[in-house]
Amino acid sequence: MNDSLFAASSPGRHNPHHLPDPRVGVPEIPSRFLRAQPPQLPQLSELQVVRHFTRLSQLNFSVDTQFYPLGSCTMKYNPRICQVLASLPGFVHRHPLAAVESGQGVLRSLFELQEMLGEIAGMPAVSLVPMAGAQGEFAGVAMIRAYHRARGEDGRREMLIPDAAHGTNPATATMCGCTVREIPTNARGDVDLEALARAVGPRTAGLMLTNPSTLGVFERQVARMAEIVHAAGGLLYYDGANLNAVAGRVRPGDMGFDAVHFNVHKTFATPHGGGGPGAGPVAVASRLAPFLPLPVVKKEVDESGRERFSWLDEADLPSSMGRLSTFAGNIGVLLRAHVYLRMIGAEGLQRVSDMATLNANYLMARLCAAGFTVAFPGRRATHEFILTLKPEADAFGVTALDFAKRLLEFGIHAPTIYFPALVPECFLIEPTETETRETLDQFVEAMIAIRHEAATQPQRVLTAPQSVPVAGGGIGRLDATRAARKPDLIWKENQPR
Amino acid sequence: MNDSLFAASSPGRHNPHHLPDPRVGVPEIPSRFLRAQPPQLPQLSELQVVRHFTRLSQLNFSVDTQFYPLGSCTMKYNPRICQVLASLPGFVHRHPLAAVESGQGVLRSLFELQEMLGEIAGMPAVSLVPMAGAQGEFAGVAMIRAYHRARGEDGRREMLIPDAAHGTNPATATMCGCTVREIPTNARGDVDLEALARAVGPRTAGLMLTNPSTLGVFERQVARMAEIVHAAGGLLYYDGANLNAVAGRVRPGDMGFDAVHFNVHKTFATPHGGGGPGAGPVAVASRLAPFLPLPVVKKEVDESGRERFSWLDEADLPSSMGRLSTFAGNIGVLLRAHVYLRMIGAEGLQRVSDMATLNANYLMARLCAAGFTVAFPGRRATHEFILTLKPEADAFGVTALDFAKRLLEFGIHAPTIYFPALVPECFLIEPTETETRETLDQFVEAMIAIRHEAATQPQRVLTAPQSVPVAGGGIGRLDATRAARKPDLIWKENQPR
Amino acid sequence: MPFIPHTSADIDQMLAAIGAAGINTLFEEIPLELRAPVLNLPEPLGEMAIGRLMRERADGDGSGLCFIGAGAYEHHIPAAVWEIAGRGEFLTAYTPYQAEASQGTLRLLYEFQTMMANLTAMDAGNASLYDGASGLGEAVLMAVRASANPGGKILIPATVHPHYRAVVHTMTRDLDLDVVEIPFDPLAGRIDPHTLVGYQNTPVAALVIPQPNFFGMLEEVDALTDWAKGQGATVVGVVNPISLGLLKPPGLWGQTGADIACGDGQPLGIPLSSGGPYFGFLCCKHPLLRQMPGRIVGRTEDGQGRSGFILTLQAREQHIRRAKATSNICTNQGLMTVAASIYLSLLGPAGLANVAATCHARARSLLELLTAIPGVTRLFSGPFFHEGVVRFAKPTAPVLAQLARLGIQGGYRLGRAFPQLDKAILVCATETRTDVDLQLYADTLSWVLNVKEG
Amino acid sequence: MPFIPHTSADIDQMLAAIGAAGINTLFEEIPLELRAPVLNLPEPLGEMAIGRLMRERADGDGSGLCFIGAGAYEHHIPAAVWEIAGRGEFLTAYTPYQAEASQGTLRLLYEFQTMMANLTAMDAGNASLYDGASGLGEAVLMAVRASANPGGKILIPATVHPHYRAVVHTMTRDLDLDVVEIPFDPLAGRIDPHTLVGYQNTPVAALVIPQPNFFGMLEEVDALTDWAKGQGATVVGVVNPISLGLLKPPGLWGQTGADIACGDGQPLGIPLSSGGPYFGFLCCKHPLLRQMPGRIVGRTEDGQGRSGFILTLQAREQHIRRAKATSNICTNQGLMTVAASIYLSLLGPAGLANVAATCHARARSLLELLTAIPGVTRLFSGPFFHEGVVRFAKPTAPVLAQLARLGIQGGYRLGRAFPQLDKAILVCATETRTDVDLQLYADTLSWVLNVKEG
Ligand SMILES: Cc1ncc(COP(=O)(O)O)c(C=O)c1O
Ligand SMILES: Cc1ncc(COP(=O)(O)O)c(C=O)c1O
Repeated sequence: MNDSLFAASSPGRHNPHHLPDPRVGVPEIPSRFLRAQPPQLPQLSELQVVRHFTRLSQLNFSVDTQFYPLGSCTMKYNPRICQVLASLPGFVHRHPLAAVESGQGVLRSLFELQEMLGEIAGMPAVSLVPMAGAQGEFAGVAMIRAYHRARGEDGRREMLIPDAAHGTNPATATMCGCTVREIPTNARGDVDLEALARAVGPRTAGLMLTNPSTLGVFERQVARMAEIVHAAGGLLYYDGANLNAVAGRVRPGDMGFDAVHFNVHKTFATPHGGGGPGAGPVAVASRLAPFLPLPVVKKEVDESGRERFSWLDEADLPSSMGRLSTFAGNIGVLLRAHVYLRMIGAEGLQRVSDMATLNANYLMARLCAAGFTVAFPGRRATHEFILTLKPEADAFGVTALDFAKRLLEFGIHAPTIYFPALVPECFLIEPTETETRETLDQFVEAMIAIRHEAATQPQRVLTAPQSVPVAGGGIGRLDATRAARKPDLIWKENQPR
Repeated sequence: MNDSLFAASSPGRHNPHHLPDPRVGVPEIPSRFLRAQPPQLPQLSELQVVRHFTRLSQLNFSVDTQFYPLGSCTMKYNPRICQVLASLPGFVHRHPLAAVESGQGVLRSLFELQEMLGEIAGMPAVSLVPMAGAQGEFAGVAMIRAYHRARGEDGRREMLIPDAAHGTNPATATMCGCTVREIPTNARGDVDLEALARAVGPRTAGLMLTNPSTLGVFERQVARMAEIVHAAGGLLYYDGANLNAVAGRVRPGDMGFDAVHFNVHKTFATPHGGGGPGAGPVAVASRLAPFLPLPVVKKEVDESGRERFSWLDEADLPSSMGRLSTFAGNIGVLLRAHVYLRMIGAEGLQRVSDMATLNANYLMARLCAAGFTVAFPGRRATHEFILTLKPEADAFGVTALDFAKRLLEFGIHAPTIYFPALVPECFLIEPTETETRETLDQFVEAMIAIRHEAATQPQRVLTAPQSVPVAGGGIGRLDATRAARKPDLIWKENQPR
Repeated sequence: MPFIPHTSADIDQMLAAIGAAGINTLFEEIPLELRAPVLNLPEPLGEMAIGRLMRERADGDGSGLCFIGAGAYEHHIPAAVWEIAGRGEFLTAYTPYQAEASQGTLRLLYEFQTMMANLTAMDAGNASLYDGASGLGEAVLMAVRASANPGGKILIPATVHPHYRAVVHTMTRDLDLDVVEIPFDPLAGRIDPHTLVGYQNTPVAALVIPQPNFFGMLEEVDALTDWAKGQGATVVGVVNPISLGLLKPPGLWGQTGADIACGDGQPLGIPLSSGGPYFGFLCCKHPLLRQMPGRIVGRTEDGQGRSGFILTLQAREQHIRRAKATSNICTNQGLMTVAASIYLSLLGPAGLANVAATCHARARSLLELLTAIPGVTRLFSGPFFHEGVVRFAKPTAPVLAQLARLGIQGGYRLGRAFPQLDKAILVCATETRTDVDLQLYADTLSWVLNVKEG
Repeated sequence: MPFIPHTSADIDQMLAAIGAAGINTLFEEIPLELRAPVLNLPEPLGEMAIGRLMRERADGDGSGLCFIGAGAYEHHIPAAVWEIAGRGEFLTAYTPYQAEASQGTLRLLYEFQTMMANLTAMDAGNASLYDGASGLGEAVLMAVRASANPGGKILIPATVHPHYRAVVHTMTRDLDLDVVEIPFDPLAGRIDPHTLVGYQNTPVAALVIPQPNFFGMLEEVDALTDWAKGQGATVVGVVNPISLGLLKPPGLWGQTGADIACGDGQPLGIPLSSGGPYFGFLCCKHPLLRQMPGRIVGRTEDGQGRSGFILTLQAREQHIRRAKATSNICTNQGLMTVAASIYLSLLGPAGLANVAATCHARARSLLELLTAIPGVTRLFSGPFFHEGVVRFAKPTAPVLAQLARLGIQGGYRLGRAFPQLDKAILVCATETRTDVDLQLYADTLSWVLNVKEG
């Protein structure tokens, strides 16, 4: 498919049924405020638009169409019922500033979600506001800074972060005015405790940790780490991106963390939308509760037992770290997570982590048996695990990138590659609990087939993909260097198609 | 894509959230009424189901994704707003036998549709009941028979049908207990008037005619034909499948017809759903009104001017030809047509036929100019026209079927082929008004390219398609003979995939 | 104009390419005297305006808490069903004439045929008919064609849905077929197999057997089937597909099974929508295959041996056989079979059995609650599925009207179709009715029957 | 369990392949003392039950006839927008890291960037930020990085949405940046460019200019831009994208244009949803490109020279640059840009202009109707877009509460954010409000103000 939206545009073509009032004249606004030329938007019929975007959609891999074992991303089934119920007209048409009386349904659901997330975190207070994991991290670090500031320790501006951490962790620390101190990981995939002990001190704001870590293993010494950091006056932040591995089995609060964010677009099955929106609610220990981002849903019960829900704001929470969004975050996404949690319950949540872990360990065992090399042998996989394709790279000159691209031609989305950076030729694989064993077996077969190709006809792998199996025939491997060297970021007239 | 729904099934796999009440026991029904074995339905997870059917959908060509110039089928844009409004909960959740007070919205809309269709037909009475064009024909012929019977002329059982007619016309006549007498078409595409005059007589029930005919031309002598048939005591039935060509320009009632069906899934933009549902409402002249199929929507106005809508039934219309459906036909489809008509209005309707005709004549002119042969030279195209690929077949041994199959590889759905059967190597092309000139030009280019191939490398065309551009890579030309010779109609265990 | 892409430049250039002076020229073959006046249609509305209008209308519609069944049943429809069935590639495709460009629809229909055949224990199924009633009409015509006694009587019990019987009448009247109605046992609300003895000596072309029947009661399908087969008649089962999660499928009735199974597929994931679109399904045993009306999909191969699907056995159909076709049906209810296929795949055998069992349990509770009200009695005894008949001590019409005003659609009045059942209504409860719903109905009915006393 | 495909046979076989005795074995690395208790979550609900629950809740929600704007606007959303944006392939894809398997999302983002850049008259745009407020926060940080005076003041008018200002505060506080609020002209409800003279001699890093501003008034964007550019400051325009159907785009403000344009994309086809998800958009001039946060898509080629699209300029992003990234943003609001792209494509320049002009006309009518009511006066004079400020002779809270009880959300109370505007509310009318709606508001308000007299 090679038709540009803009090339298909024709001057004067438009959809009159989308003109709300064709008789309205030009407004009496002084011309210095007005635009001289209409904006260069495409001029298309409705069929052209529908066809264009429908066909675009068909060019994507997605959970609804392919196995998508992208490590750290928890690409599991996004139940359609969550989508449908969150889109009910009463929810969708409500203005954010409308009287709370007109929003008791949505507020009650959000309140229940707060309660459920607090229980899952093992922490007493929750704010749903952050709009993604990274903003949840921001909220967490900003709260930690506010906490220290409130105690007269504004000098605590150093954030300890393991080297395996996701990029958002250090970037967040910087955005909150902290400096980052990296803590190394040892060969078994655990944080180097000695190094941590050496790093803490009076400038320590806290530690940001993902557990299970991005290496696909559970950090066994987490309790000890909490002791070290707390003893030094720092607080602990839990990056909840990997919660799908342990939800219901172990709680951040019980592990000693002071704040946590959830990625509802991972653990709680809200769709990722090709890049978002997600939501990154935060839960905190009581010492951080006064600093939660605003607004938070409050429940009041009157004498007759009638419950009423409303928003806590600046007046109620004067020490709050502040606002993060115009209104109250990605409420529509949060409603999806609420429906999901109400459907699975406590037992279901544990079943999620059980089966996510079973799938990962099964896949790891089968790939091991097929001769692939796991990065941390002897460790249990969590909900994900890492292969290093270094042996294959050394033997056949075929890299993790090449394996990834060739997998696409099998109709399988590639795992996460080259992250975490510490593992050479890294293949971070997360099958999720919603995939069948049969699908995992197909993945193993594809990997074996690709390695066989790598040995026998490496060019086939090195030049993959030649064509991905999407409607219209797909595309071959794209030149990333060219894209960055001479950025072509918007369509211009007379551009080659 | 080659995975069978049944092969993916796994014993015991199920979706507990779809069990309405897992605690319900086996009912106390004597065992002779019960089934001994559960039905062999697939046992799948929800993700498997969603993924399977999503991927299936991607294997289709459709208006939303491809140009679909299938003659006689009017594959135009199906506005999404019609879909959305007809699916509003109030409409969708209403039981057909619920009190009419709970259905004033839907009944009012249907009443308006009756009125609009009557106006478009130029006829005073309408029933919306028939569920497709063929059932509309059945209603029409059954009404004609009921009319003759009521006048003591039950011997009028011969139906005159031009040889170019759609197969549903003769099949319908048979289902209504008529015999069919074919009327030949002359070389200019018109009905042979002499033959018609010879055919009419005291056994004549009536004439079924499509105008514009399935030959893509307007039957100019229609008024004369009506005279002949009426004079012989017969009635005239108008097959409205081609109304998109002339709606707003000429009305069946004004042409002398006594009954007409509409294909709302053609003219009024309701989607075809991969085979249906459509709707085939009928309009009739006043002499046939007492015989309309039931039920019909009635409007009453009380003293205060309040309108109330309800159903006319057997008690109100004792001479009715009867019921055709359990309730009142495909109401959801009719609502879509209602929305469409309310959006386009009279001017829009004429614009539809204008632009449908313009597109067809433009495409015909360009193909002519490119050296293709039209079946009825010198005639104007209506909303469609016919090429005969006989010259190409003679010159290169490449048939209409081959052209059709090769077009698929260009991402264009094939026109209707080998219908009407009178034109050799027939290619019945209907672009519809919702396609752009650019799209028509692409079609011309594809046709030229295929003819060039036919001349230079006919094998490429004869073996097409090798692979149609759909997700998963598509399929090559399928063996229809094999399918019919040894029918394989349901999946069985151990079947090759 | 909405939905039309032509700019005035396009029109000019296209007319020039055609060599026509104007649009009117293109219509020059239409005789002047036939030209239509400007049509009198309502003023066109933009999308926003029509949206507002239709939302207002829909907001006033709906059937409240509904206890009507009578051929259309409110079931829970999993969200995934229409989220997927509504995809543009299903919605806006035509009948799959070009098989290679329609493998989605075709494979789906093949799977649909398989599921319906498995559900009914038949050998084959078609790709849908319009609805249950017209489907029965087609089944009857097919039964006659396939019968050992094609000129014999067509026996249709009075326990078949009255509208189905009406449609069969419409479809057979002009063909001079001999359709005979069999009365039901007034105590049991079903056919007493002994009644059939009266037809022992006349040729019988076909017997129709409803299961459950219109009153919700279970017919003695084994005995009825065996009797009919003994007469050389074709047996047509009309079944509710949800009930087949539990009930014996027509293909296994009696010694040999019924020959044809048909019914309305609406319960399988299709919304009520005031009556349609639904779909009719039709399955049969192998010998009757070539008598089946409607489209049928078969599996075949391409040149490389890859499996593919295609419309087959078309020599039965109107576009090939014209006046000699098995039926005139062309467009059917395709999209509804997409929904039904997704519904059945999501539910699977366990889900379908649970839905059926829950329906039955709810209907049983409802009948118990209602008959506990003074002035309400149960008609008919014996096994039933999810409907039942109750009689009031009072005229039904005002009671139902009053219930409707209170937001409850209480049931279907039987008096018109069955004069002997005046004062009786047919009530239904599916899995969607909670205990609270049932109690609310009982309480309201009790109040209504009381208040209107005297 | 819902959504989990494993049968017990699967589990047994998989554990055997792993060589683990049971599921618990897989968790053996979690120290015993950390194991969680059984969680106290509500009992799980099946799909039918949760559906009933959420429908009940949603039925009670909604905002009636709404005249609140204040950063979120009810516009008509063409049906095609979400019918297409809701397709599974858009909904359930991840961020397009594997370009070859994500050409749909990538090409769409490229087109989205193009449309936003064209709308704002900028050279480039990113693939979205969380929302308008946090987007302004990012824009301010970007402006400072790009500024000739990075250590200078950041000037933010008080006419910027108060929540936007609050978020900028949150995002700058820990960075020790000097954010200064500029007061507005109390008569005109906008910044008097002369106010800025006070900052003539201090270094200014950036100036934020809202258009229209929070009160709906049009700022003197040309003068403000020219002043700031003269100071070496980066100019950030915060704009309502619908208004750009009519208003001069930021890229053309003053002599040189603003450097950055940002805002909330909600008006472009995104439903209100109590506040989110919406999306922030961010566009800039070429020199600032590498300071832009968020994802950016570029066009490139494959080995055969075919055009394709890919995430590019990633050296700005957290996953490459970690602590040195331009922002921590990772997941953004992708799906909302799908909707906005479809919306803009359906409307085109003519549609967008008509929506904007209709909004303006409706707001004008509304203000006329309201100010005709005794006790209601208009604050601020001068050109405006689709919002305006009116003052009541009475306290606003009870009036708005009473209106809400009557089904009208009357406006946004300004008293809390602007103590000097106590008794004033901000009202809005978009193209979705008919003349009847406006009259109903006026009549109801008039009644409420009257009834409560004394
Ligand atoms: C480990 C980890 N931390 C943080 C994030 C950031 O979350 P988000 O993308 O929702 O901002 C991600 C996801 O990308 C992640 O995998
Ligand atoms: C000319 C003509 N007549 C009748 C029909 C039958 O209409 P339907 O398919 O709706 O039954 C068709 C469409 O297939 C047709 O093209």
